[in-house]
Amino acid sequence: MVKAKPSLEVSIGPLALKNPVITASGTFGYGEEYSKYFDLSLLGGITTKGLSLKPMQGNPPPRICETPSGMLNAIGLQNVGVDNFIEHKLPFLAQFDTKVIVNIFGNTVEEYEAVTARLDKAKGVHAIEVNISCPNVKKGGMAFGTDLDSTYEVIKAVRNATSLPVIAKLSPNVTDVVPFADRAAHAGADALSLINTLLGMAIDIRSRKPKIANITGGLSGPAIKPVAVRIIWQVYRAVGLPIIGMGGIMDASDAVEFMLAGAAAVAAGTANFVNPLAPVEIIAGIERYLIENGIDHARHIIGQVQA
Amino acid sequence: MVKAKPSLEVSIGPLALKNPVITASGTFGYGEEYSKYFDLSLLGGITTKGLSLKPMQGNPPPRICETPSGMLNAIGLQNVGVDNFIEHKLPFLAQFDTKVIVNIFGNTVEEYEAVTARLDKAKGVHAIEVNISCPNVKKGGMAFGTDLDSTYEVIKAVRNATSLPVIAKLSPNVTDVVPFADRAAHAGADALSLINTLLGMAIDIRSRKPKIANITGGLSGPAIKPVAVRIIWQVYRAVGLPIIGMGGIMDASDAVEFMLAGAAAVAAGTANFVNPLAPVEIIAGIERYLIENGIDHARHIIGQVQA
Amino acid sequence: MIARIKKNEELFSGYFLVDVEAEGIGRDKTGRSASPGQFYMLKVGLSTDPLLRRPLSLHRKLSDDSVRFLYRQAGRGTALLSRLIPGDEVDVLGPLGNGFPIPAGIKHALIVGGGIGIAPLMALADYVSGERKDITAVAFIGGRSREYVLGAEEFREKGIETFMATEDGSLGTMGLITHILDEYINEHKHKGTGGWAIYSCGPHPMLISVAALAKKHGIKNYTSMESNMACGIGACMGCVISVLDREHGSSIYKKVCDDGPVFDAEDVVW
Amino acid sequence: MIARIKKNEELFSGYFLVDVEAEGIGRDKTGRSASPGQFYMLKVGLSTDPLLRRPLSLHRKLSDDSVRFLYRQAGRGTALLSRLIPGDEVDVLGPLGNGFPIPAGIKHALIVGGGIGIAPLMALADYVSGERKDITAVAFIGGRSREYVLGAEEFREKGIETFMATEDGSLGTMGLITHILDEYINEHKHKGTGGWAIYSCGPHPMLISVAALAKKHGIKNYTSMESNMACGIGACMGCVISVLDREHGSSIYKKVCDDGPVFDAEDVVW
Ligand SMILES: Cc1cc2nc3c(=O)[nH]c(=O)nc-3n(C[C@H](O)[C@H](O)[C@H](O)COP(=O)(O)OP(=O)(O)OC[C@H]3O[C@@H](n4cnc5c(N)ncnc54)[C@H](O)[C@@H]3O)c2cc1C
Ligand SMILES: Cc1cc2nc3c(=O)[nH]c(=O)nc-3n(C[C@H](O)[C@H](O)[C@H](O)COP(=O)(O)OP(=O)(O)OC[C@H]3O[C@@H](n4cnc5c(N)ncnc54)[C@H](O)[C@@H]3O)c2cc1C
Ligand SMILES: Cc1cc2nc3c(=O)[nH]c(=O)nc-3n(C[C@H](O)[C@H](O)[C@H](O)COP(=O)(O)O)c2cc1C
Ligand SMILES: Cc1cc2nc3c(=O)[nH]c(=O)nc-3n(C[C@H](O)[C@H](O)[C@H](O)COP(=O)(O)O)c2cc1C
Ligand code: FES
Ligand code: FES
Repeated sequence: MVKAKPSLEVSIGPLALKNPVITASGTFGYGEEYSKYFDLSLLGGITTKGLSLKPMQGNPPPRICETPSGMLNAIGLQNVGVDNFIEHKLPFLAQFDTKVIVNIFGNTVEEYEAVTARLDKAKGVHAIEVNISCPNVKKGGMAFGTDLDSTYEVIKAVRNATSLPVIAKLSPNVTDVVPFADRAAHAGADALSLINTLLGMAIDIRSRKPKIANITGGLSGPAIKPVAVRIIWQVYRAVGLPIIGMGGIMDASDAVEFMLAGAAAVAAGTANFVNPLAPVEIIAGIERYLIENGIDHARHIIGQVQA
Repeated sequence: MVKAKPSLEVSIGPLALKNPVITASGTFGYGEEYSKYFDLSLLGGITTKGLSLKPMQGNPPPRICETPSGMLNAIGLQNVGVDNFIEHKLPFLAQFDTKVIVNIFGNTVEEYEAVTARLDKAKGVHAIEVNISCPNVKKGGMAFGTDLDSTYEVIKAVRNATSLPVIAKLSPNVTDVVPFADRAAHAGADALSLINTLLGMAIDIRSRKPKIANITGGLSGPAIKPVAVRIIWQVYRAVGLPIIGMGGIMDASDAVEFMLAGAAAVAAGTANFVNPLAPVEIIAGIERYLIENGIDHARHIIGQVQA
Repeated sequence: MIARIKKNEELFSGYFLVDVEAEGIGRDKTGRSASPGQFYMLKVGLSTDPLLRRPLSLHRKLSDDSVRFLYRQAGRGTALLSRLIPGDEVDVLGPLGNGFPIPAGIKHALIVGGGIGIAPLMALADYVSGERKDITAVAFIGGRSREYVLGAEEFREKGIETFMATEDGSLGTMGLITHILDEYINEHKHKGTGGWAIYSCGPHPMLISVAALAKKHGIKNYTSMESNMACGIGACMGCVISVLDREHGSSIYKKVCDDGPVFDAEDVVW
Repeated sequence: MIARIKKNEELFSGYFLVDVEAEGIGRDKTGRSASPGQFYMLKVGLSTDPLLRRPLSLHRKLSDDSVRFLYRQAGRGTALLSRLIPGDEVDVLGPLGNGFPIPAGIKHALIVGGGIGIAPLMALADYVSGERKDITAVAFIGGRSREYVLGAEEFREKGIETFMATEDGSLGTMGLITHILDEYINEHKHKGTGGWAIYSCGPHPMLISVAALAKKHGIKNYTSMESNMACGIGACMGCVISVLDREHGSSIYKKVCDDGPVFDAEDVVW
């Protein structure tokens, strides 16, 4: 029996994607490196490395280490700064037929606002993802994402500074993500990204030093998948916003699992490091799953876990 | 150069252990099964499966599933009840030259108190570990462990009901474990157990059902090790209580890593399932590490990470 | 214990026979011989993923120091196992579990297997045809198509009358093996079913049908159950299934790994 | 790309040579031949643990479709690799990184390797002795003891004058190879060190000494650096080391994977 090709289109609030597969911030640079491996136009979207108002050096090395089925990173948000990005990186990304989601962060609410204002005027930006959940920077980052009022303030400020879709990237390092999701919604977020990394640490028993210079780092990869699926499921049931799911997605089965839990789109993060073709293989695999199960539209599986 | 055998003795507050290796609650039954594999007297201590006032049936199956480098469980604290334990299980454990730590939980503060009172009078119990962090039961469990005042109340009630050492087993599913550790200390806990499982979920994409009947479950095993090490390190620096470290310890290197982070003793949990001899191999491996590094006492490595 | 792969061969696409050797692997901790229906827990690879051991039934005890498993490549664990070559190591725990009971008075064993379910039933057939010649066995083996009908030849070589059924009719009768079983019982029950027992292992729906048939005909049915396992030795409470507690008339949870894997089908809450 | 193991042999305890084959593995995405100092990222096994690829330097390019690595069994990843047999698959990404620069005017290459550091230097020796006969190479190979002095014979077969040193004196001079290097330079520098370059790879302390020597003698030193890597292609920013930014006179972070792995030793903030 020949079945019609299913539609892979999904939308993240006002942001329509040709398919549900995005790349996760910080794991795909500004797209250039991976463009050698496949045509970026195949992607539903690309999320850039987190941008700040001024360029940042990031944390001293060692910055990463492997853990069981996962990795710790404390890059410390090394980035070229928003102006350099707009001038030198964005034109490259704008060539492709895909949605460019720019991930931002700041040390103060004002910085978030300022970065947003510049991006709002730039051509080729399709959405802004607001990182209030980075565990690897002293100020800003997770400090905002683990406080309800700061979460509201930051998202509100970004919301007021742009008419682009605003995606709040929340921290999993809280007792309950739902109230944070709620506040982000009230502050005007159009969508949520779940999850950022879990705060972790590893020690080299020979040198007796932490394996990464920053001492603690963000845990990503398959190890955290069950936590991500749980959080997405909790938030999906409680809050009305569309969710971009991420956290350990390595292949299409994982991606489908996240969508069943409630993700409207999914992001490949650590998977890119292991397999540069991961995002395109995931797209093909989702399509195969839909065909095999006689489902004609990717959005029909969102949140469809029978729980 | 022949080196003297190092001393493996450590103490968890008032509880002196011949070596730092304990078995984690719920992963070692009441000791009988594993006694076929090695002499339980080799262990620093044994922690029993969580006990409640009345016997409990636990959750419906499926109760467990594997995840990348980890597993989810939602046993739901199936147990024989405290009276049956004292009558039928404790005498078996009392035969061995090891410390018996009885893990308890209740649906109300009064239940915690009542279970404690019975154990206080029983012979052969060396300490009580208070589980306020089980993610798999509706009432009690994590509900206590994610609320500061309930944490205080439960630990205080147990403290008042016994003169045995009291160990508070805290939940990692909170924004910051330190204030919980602090409250437990103020309520009179002698020590802390860190960490219980992370709340997770997995979905079977074929059946579109959660892989465990309880929907969510507790994530254990190597996957969570970086989170455990981080929490132990945070709590060790902030709070004065000795820590029993656990969460993904599979071998002696892991155990040493936990001790360097601040654990005064370590527990093997999921490791027992993979290798019934894990605890004894860990004891031998810690000794080897101490010898190789010219350290004459296990307690000298506690918290010695150079961070 | 660390065992060595002696032979690891693909029977047909995705189905393998593996022989492993280690001193005393054919006996349990107390020295008792591994018995039909018992199983082993295998850990393949040095990595933490896959993390848990995988249960495989004793297919044939080759000697006190060598056992054979029949396995289907189901997922990552069995895929890794299938890549091992003679000389490679695998960490094996067992024999574990209760095994098939043969209560006093059993004279006629009806062995019913579907697909990979034949794995433990072969051990039973070995035992009955070897050490219990007082019992006559009849086998009923079903599968999707002819390749999935495993072990029929071996059963016949042992002198066991063997019926086969495939869903596509490519071997034996077309249809379900439970249908053949029902016919067989109907045909023979006039001689009396006292001393009969049905031993079943296979896909869940098949086990349910066999249990229903057994009940209908008033014949004991011992069935080998499956469940996700972590420890395999009774410590984690992870592998329970719902079973009738005859004493109290209510259902309780019993552990597949050490209360089972074989249960009286009448007690199983299906 | 999926490559096939052609040969995987232990040289001596814990040190292996592996040949892998795949169409075009000896060229990069743009068709440029893999060059000395470049590396590949290997993923061994289907499991999520170990998760990340492991970097290994091009040891020898055997053809456009086949390359050789020399590796030391350091941990779990390389242990898994060491178990692969001819015919097995391994997922390979590369060639990656910049490779050793040979600026115009270089006539005399001093190749300094310690232990497993010889891995990429062999590719350099192959290249120089094959395609750049205008350059004379001299090699300085050090190791803890004789077994750890790798590749010396191959270097000599290429007609490269090769000095050796071991810490225990079991082969060559007793002591550190940097000492021999220093002596060599002292002895020969009167002829002028213009057109000289030192290429180094090995343990960190050795690289520091070589860099110091190079500086003292005013000779360029290109050094191959190591760092934990995730992506290997410049996207994650995980592999940075501190390097002098000549323009601003301050230190900045550069990526070992694509700004390196070879750096001008003078720029490295050791
Ligand atoms: C007592 C017992 C005896 C068994 N005997 C045999 C046998 O002789 N031959 C054979 O081919 N199979 C047998 N099985 C089933 C076999 O254990 C599973 O097929 C195997 O565990 C699948 O592992 P995997 O990694 O290949 O698959 P995956 O799908 O990757 O496994 C993922 C997880 O699910 C669990 N799992 C998946 N399927 C099953 C299952 N059917 N039963 C229990 N756990 C499962 C695995 O243990 C693992 O935790 C037996 C199962 C039990 C409980
Ligand atoms: C550019 C480059 C080229 C290299 N070329 C070679 C070579 O030709 N031959 C060879 O034997 N080794 C080489 N190495 C080192 C080799 O990559 C490590 O020995 C290997 O990654 C260790 O992995 P493991 O799983 O065996 O050890 P584990 O200790 O289990 O590794 C754990 C983690 O640490 C990382 N790691 C450990 N040691 C190193 C290291 N020295 N460098 C980078 N990451 C490390 C691993 O990638 C992994 O993430 C090279 C390293 C780099 C950066
Ligand atoms: C090396 C690395 C860098 C990251 N940088 C960022 C970042 O700049 N901004 C951000 O919001 N998230 C960042 N993340 C988090 C990822 O976008 C993602 O949320 C997380 O890694 C979980 O997904 P994964 O397990 O698929 O990697 C980074 C993750 C990694 C591994
Ligand atoms: C199957 C299972 C049952 C558990 N039951 C209990 C319990 O009854 N009480 C408790 O405090 N912790 C229980 N735990 C948590 C463990 O004691 C331990 O804190 C956790 O598993 C982390 O350690 P690990 O990764 O080494 O297993 C259980 C864990 C598992 C895997
Ligand atoms: S598998 Fe642990 S009790 Fe059965
Ligand atoms: S390893 Fe990712 S940037 Fe170098």
